[in-house]
Amino acid sequence: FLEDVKCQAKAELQDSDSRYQAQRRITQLLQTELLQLYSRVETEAPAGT
Amino acid sequence: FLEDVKCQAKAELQDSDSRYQAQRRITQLLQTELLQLYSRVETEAPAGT
Amino acid sequence: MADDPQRNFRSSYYEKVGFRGVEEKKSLEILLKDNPLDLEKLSTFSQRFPLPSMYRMHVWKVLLGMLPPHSDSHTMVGGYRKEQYHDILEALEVMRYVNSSTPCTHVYLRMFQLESQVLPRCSEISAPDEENEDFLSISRAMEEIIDDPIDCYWLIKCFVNQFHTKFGDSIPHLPKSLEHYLSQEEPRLLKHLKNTGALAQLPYSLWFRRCFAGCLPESSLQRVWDKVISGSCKILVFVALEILLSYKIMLLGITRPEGVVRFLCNIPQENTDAIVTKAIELWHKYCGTPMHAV
Repeated sequence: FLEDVKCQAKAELQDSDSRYQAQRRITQLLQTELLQLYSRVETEAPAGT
Repeated sequence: FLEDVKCQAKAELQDSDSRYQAQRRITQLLQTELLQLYSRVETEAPAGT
Repeated sequence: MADDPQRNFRSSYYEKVGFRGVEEKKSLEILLKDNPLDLEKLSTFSQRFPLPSMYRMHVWKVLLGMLPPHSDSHTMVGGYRKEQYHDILEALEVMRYVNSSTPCTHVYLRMFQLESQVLPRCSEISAPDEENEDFLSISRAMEEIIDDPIDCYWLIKCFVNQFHTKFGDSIPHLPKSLEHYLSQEEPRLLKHLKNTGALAQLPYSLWFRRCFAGCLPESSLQRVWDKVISGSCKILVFVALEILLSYKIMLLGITRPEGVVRFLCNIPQENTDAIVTKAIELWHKYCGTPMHAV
């Protein structure tokens, strides 16, 4: 029974970890996107003003 | 002893989830920032071209 | 000289501490070997005895919940804390809230705001308000105490959160409590502070919201924070009381409230260890010593 509890705990921890990893990948995509957009805005800005 | 194992697992899960929660907040902020930047780019674009 | 009762009292006190210090350190070491750590016993120890500086940070981390009670989870959870710190910092850099020249304390403030979901838009950031200033003061003090930025951020965050959760409701009552104990210890000074209008203007936020960060030097401050972290906000009242008592003569000579405030916000930094020691004695005298077996 103890082994059972330990297994379950381990599985839950793994789930939590993969949720975290997934969210982290999203963040990294968004960060790349944002950096590109910033540089685009800044290159265009002089022309716009 | 079983209670002890459960307590430990619960604490570890919470601490792991806290990383995930932080990632979620980051994602939300990045999304807001991106949306605003896109709408800015789109308003400015006609003037730039 | 030998007849000076105060002096005799003091030297016997120090002898006692010197002897007991070794015993106390041993009993703390035994507590720290427990797995899981017994938070209640650790709190009681830290309320009753001074924390040896070599164990202070570890005890703070555990009592503040930065590390869980199970010692065998510490490495893993330490890793989580580190990841979380870097994730938040990286995002703030990308969004241009902070850069390499931003002071650490401001970085910690933005990180804390991000986690608490109160980060203002980058374009709408204004001068720090009172609450932000409290946070920054506590951060500056913590930064003096701890070198590692990851530990420092986590301890600030956990300290501030725990302080608000545990003592948020008690803080507004502390000035009244101070008045009460001052009336017991030195009614003449209380009367003077009342008559000059200084009582209402004492630096309560420096004392009770910043927990003396920016008022006491770190060596004295951490002994006060030991008591706060292990569960007492009442100690803050007794430190304030002891500051008033220590500078009684000086304060009785100041008639303008602004003068009183100016002096109390910049107290001399030489004497503060003795002030904290006496404050802890007074606190034990009025509030008792926690009696759980350690």
